[in-house]
Amino acid sequence: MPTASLVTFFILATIAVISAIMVVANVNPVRSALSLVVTFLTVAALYITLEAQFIAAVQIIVYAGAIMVLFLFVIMLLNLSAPGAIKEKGKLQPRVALALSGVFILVLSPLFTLPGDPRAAQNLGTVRTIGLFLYNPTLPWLFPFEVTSILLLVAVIGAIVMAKRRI
Amino acid sequence: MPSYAWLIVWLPLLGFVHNASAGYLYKSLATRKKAVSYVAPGVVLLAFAATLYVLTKEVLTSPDHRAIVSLIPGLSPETPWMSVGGFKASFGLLLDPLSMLMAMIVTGIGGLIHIYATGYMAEDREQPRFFTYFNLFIFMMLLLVLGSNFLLMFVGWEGVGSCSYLLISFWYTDSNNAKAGNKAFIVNRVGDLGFALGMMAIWSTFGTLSFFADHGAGVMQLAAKHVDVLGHPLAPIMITGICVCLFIGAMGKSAQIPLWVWLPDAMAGPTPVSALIHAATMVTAGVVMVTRCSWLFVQSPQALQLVGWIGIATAFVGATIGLVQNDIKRVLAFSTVSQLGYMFLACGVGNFTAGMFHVLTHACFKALLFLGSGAVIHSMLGEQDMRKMGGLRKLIPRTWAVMFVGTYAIAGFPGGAGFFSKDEILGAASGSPWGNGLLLYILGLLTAFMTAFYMNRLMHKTFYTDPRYTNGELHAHHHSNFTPEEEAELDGHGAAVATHHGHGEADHADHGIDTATDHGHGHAGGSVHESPPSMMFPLYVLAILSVVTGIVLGPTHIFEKFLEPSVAKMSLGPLSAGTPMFPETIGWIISAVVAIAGLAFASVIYTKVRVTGEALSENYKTKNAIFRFLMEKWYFDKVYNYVFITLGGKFADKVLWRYVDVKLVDGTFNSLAELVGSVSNSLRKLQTGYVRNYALAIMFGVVALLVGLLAQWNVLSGH
Amino acid sequence: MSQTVNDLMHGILPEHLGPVQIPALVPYVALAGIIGFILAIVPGLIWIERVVIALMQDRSGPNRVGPRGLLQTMADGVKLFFKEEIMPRSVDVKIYYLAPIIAMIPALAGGGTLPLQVLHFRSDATGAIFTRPLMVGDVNIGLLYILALSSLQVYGVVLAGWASNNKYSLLGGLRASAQLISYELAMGLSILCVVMLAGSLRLNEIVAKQNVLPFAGAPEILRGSVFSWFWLQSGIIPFIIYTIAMIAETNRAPFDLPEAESELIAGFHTEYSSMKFAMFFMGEYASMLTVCGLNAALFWGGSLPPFNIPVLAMIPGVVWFIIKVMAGIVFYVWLRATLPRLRYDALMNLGWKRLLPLGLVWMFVMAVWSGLVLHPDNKASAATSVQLENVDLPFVPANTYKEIEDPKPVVPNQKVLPSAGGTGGGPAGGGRPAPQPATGGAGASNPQAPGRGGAQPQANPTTGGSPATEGQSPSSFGSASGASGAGVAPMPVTAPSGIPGSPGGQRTRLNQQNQKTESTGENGSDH
Amino acid sequence: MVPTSYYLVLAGILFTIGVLGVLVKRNPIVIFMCIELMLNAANLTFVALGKHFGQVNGQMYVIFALAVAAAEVSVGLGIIVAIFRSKETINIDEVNLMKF
Repeated sequence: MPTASLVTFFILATIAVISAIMVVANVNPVRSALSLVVTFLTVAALYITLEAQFIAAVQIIVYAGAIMVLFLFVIMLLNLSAPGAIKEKGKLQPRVALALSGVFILVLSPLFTLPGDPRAAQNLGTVRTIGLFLYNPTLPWLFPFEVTSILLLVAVIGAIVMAKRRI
Repeated sequence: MPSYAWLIVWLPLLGFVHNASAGYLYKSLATRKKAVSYVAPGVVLLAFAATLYVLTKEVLTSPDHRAIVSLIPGLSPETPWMSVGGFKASFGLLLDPLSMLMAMIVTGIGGLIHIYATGYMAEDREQPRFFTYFNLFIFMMLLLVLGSNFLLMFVGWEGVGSCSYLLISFWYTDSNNAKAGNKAFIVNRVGDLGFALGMMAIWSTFGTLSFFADHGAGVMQLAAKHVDVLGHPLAPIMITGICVCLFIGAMGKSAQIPLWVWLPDAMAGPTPVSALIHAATMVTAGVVMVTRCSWLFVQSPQALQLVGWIGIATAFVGATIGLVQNDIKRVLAFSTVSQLGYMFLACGVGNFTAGMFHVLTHACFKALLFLGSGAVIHSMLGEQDMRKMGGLRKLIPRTWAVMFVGTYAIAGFPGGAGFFSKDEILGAASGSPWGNGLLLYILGLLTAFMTAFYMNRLMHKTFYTDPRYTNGELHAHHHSNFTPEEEAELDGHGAAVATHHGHGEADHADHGIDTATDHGHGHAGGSVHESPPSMMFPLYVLAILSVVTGIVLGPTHIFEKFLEPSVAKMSLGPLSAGTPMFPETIGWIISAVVAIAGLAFASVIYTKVRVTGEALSENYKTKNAIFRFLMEKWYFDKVYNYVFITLGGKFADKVLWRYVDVKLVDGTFNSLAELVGSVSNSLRKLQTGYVRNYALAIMFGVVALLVGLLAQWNVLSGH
Repeated sequence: MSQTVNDLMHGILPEHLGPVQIPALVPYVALAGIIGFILAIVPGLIWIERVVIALMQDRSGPNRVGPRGLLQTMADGVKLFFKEEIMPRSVDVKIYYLAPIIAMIPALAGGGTLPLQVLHFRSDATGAIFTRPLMVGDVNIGLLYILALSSLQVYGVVLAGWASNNKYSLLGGLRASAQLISYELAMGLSILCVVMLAGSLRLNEIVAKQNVLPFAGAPEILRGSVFSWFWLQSGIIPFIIYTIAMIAETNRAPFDLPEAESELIAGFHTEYSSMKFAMFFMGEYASMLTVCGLNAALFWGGSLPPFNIPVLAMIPGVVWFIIKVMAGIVFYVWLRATLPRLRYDALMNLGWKRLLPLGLVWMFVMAVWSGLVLHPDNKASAATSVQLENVDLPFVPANTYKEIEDPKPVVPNQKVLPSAGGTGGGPAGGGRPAPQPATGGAGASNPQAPGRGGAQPQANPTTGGSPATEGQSPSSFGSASGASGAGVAPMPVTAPSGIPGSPGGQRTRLNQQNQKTESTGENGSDH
Repeated sequence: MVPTSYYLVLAGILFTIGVLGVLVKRNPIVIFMCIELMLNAANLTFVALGKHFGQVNGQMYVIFALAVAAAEVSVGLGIIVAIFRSKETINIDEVNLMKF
């Protein structure tokens, strides 16, 4: 009898896959954006099943909350969602892409089986653990954390420079 | 004790330098010519004196008459003037009987010819240039004969070739002379190639090029010991190869069968040139070289046979062509070719000393004949065609006398120099070590007979038959190459310069140098007259010499003994020395009979046709196949022209240029360029500009990478 | 952890009532309470709002329908219910209907982690009193959860603006979402100050942290009193920032530009009619409630009475919580009645150029303050050299640090060693004992902290084999050992003998420090 | 307990869908979304493997991945806006100035 976690996993997995497909299949970018939001939320739920609570919350805040809003903003501001405006010219590209991704999956398949059994660990993803790990000077995470702040600064400046009419 | 040998060589060089810079040294042309006319012969005669001194003082006193001294006084003979890796070439001079003999010939007879030339070239404006080349030639010839190693000999060899080119085309304004000069030079070069190959072969086997070196390391010493530089026994094939190559060089230089075509055309040069270079010295260089390398030739029977047969063939062919020539100098030229054939025949049958003896005697009487003919031409105001001469016996009796002595010497009339040396060769030929001596002997006699015939024909045509020219008809063939001012200046001085007497007013319309014909004489018309004493004196000396050498050196065999140390014995090689079929006296009698028969036959024919001086009727000449064959010089020229010029030209054009150069060489590079171009063009299409194509390409990459990794991973982890 | 007076006063519930194990029911009771409260109170809120505004403007509010107009909102509801469904033509139907739902869901869900009350149970077996917070989900990222959901509210607004395919509504939608996003930042920062004080994201933890003496020698009556609540402890500035951000988040009062009638006709919900319009309103009021709830929990001591006197303690925590929430609502209405609407750029300026910098500076100040004053002794833990021993951390592979020290070739899976029974068996090099499978802590019973080494204070300080070494030698210190609390556990666990500067030593110091922090919270500090 | 390989399979599928989207769609914004999807799949793998090996490192990577993704999106969308403003269309097939 499948355990509760298996059931939740499969539900979430199917929702994620379907919404992911919707992202690609939808013609209207707003609809695909929304299905992407759904995907992000399901992935956040999956994180929780993987005991990564902090990551789940951050995922929702950053991905669903900020990035997707940015997407919606751009779509709406530029009124890009003229449906059907963009026709597929050559027929070759999609077919090749499909074939390639098929091969890709085949190639990845051996990687999915993992040696050894999962290792139990307590409060793997709690905020406290992550906090202690992130800010511990002896661990190799503090420096990248600081550098990411610079990265974000650069991104902000970049975005402004790109989007501003008159700099 | 310091040797003076270097003086022999340096004096002509000094003369050359002086004559060359005569233009700077002396302002006016007259003084310049006067100075040159004194310096040039003087230098050579001094060299002759130095040769005599060195011969007596140094060579005969040194052990087995051999000494190696340095060309440059201060240096030792071994200091290399060129050393590349293991190869060293030194400045040594080899003083031994052979080289001294040749040095004496070159400087002695050369000196006489220089004196003669001063007279002959008196009116020529370019006289200083002439004597510059003349002295340079002497210097080069001396280097050739005195050089202690093959390379120095080769330097002389090439120098002599170039001087002969310069002197043949002395009157370069006439394009025929220039072409003749070219022909001579090119044919010589072909020979020189053979010589060079021979040299390289020698170096590769004997490890050195010097003939004789201390503690037995010289080429000749090793050859004598039948061993090469590493001590291995000499391969017979190698020896034969070397000898053949060297002989090819000799053939080129001494005008033997395949490469003799340049000698008749070389008569385009002034007569002293023909006398010195194409009779006495240069052409004999081949014989000297063969004799020098007798140690090698002796060891390869095949080479000796080749030399012998080529020699006899050339002798016979030269003589036959000589019969039909009308130009006085060409007759002598072909006679030279034929006599050279005799010399090589002698070498071929192993009797090198006989060959060298004939070189000596031939140098004397051939120089005498050439100079005599020069005098005849001089007095005939440049006329060379015997058909226009005749009856000169009374007009120029002294020249006739001298010519008479020369003719009887060359014909082999008993008592003349030719008689003894030629007879020795014929004797040696009869006992040729490699068989068919009888055939050689008979051919030799036949050639001797023909020699006697055409020499006498020449004498009759020029001296005894009725004169075929009228006084008025005589006209100079040469335009003077004086510029108008110099002409005036010369006339002003009157006879100051010339040892000439009586020359008429130049009545030619154009005086420009470019229209000058082949000869430099400035006068026209005027009667036939004797040559000036400066020309006659050498003739007298040579006449005496061409008789004395024969009698003194011939029967007494002093010459063999003198030359003996520098010539290898037949016993060194596989063949044993051949003995003549019959004793010497019988040989003498036979050859005397043949010579007298030849002479008589000619005089009988030509006294009958005293008036026309033509033995055969005109149409007979044109129709008779043999006559035309001979006139065409056995079609050698035609064959060469056809084979090398036309065929060679076509081959070069069609195959070498159109195919090899254009298609192969250029083709490869051009196609390479096109290849690069086309490849890059096709690659260019990859940049479609569409982002999605690039994304697809990346995807391909990723998949390929993964497949690669997985394949490896599986292999590694053995799944 | 000693029970405070007001905790006990709430009465102690039996663990089992017949077959049912009451503590397990708590989340469901809380859920029903929250949902029911929010849905039921909304009409009341509308009524309160209209009455209060009317009173402030010296007029009497609705009084026609029902006594003093109480049924007025009911009537409006019925009206909206039967209003005709008007839908513009070229509208993106799916999204048009989705928008109000999305506006509603996050607001309701937000209440999930609000700490209503702390219930006390007497365990049948040992008779010891254990507490259970009355909240839907006591997740360790409670606060983050609420933040996340508030960031999802943007979608409702944006999609509404977009779907109604009308220029004004689009502009209104974009403006509203811009406002939401920028004030989310300010709210985040103010919350951060509180979290720094509380040291945890669990809301009941935060409330518990406010149940202390305001200052060292304060009389007992002030324990958990108004003065010890965070609005004062953290310096009033975070509260002010939070309140302003709270109002902006819900597009209310001075910041209700996007849906302002005078400006953009009704902003993003112009095209919506009847029930969908009602849904928007419900959503708005629900989010107001959630946000006020959070305000109450963070700054106003959640379910704590103003003073620690038995009389006030008698009243159950939930009531106090509701009182504080309604105070917030009244504040909303008060603002709506008095303050004029802020222009859009002024609104943005306030958000980005006033609140954000102030929040940042104040956060810095709080950091220094809490580091130096509140927790002086764990200076060591002030991000300089945190002892990780006592923290039941997930096992960290030995070679992580080894790589730092001496990059020996890493042998994968080297750490798979029988780790049963004791932390000592660390791999030779790494000294990284395998983590203690869940049996580490004796008191593993506590559901929220499975496998957490019991923070029971009674862990003896010197379980470590080696004497407490004052200074941690940096090299060994690197071994953020996964001793996972085993050290703390009462089991006679000896520290890994062979390892220099064994973690045992550090454990003791951290231990004391733990106790000190734990003493305040009633259950284990590590989450 | 859900075996980790299930998560990996799911991540693989999501990644492939993302790749497909990138290769097929022509609207750059949708391409960006697909890239985000791919990143998400990668994050999922990180977390799943982190849990499998009981290490928190996996989640650390995810945090940084999130930051990078956010930065990337902002700049990306900035570029798209710039392109749109200059060429009035963002169909990437028309944006082919780099054509040979």
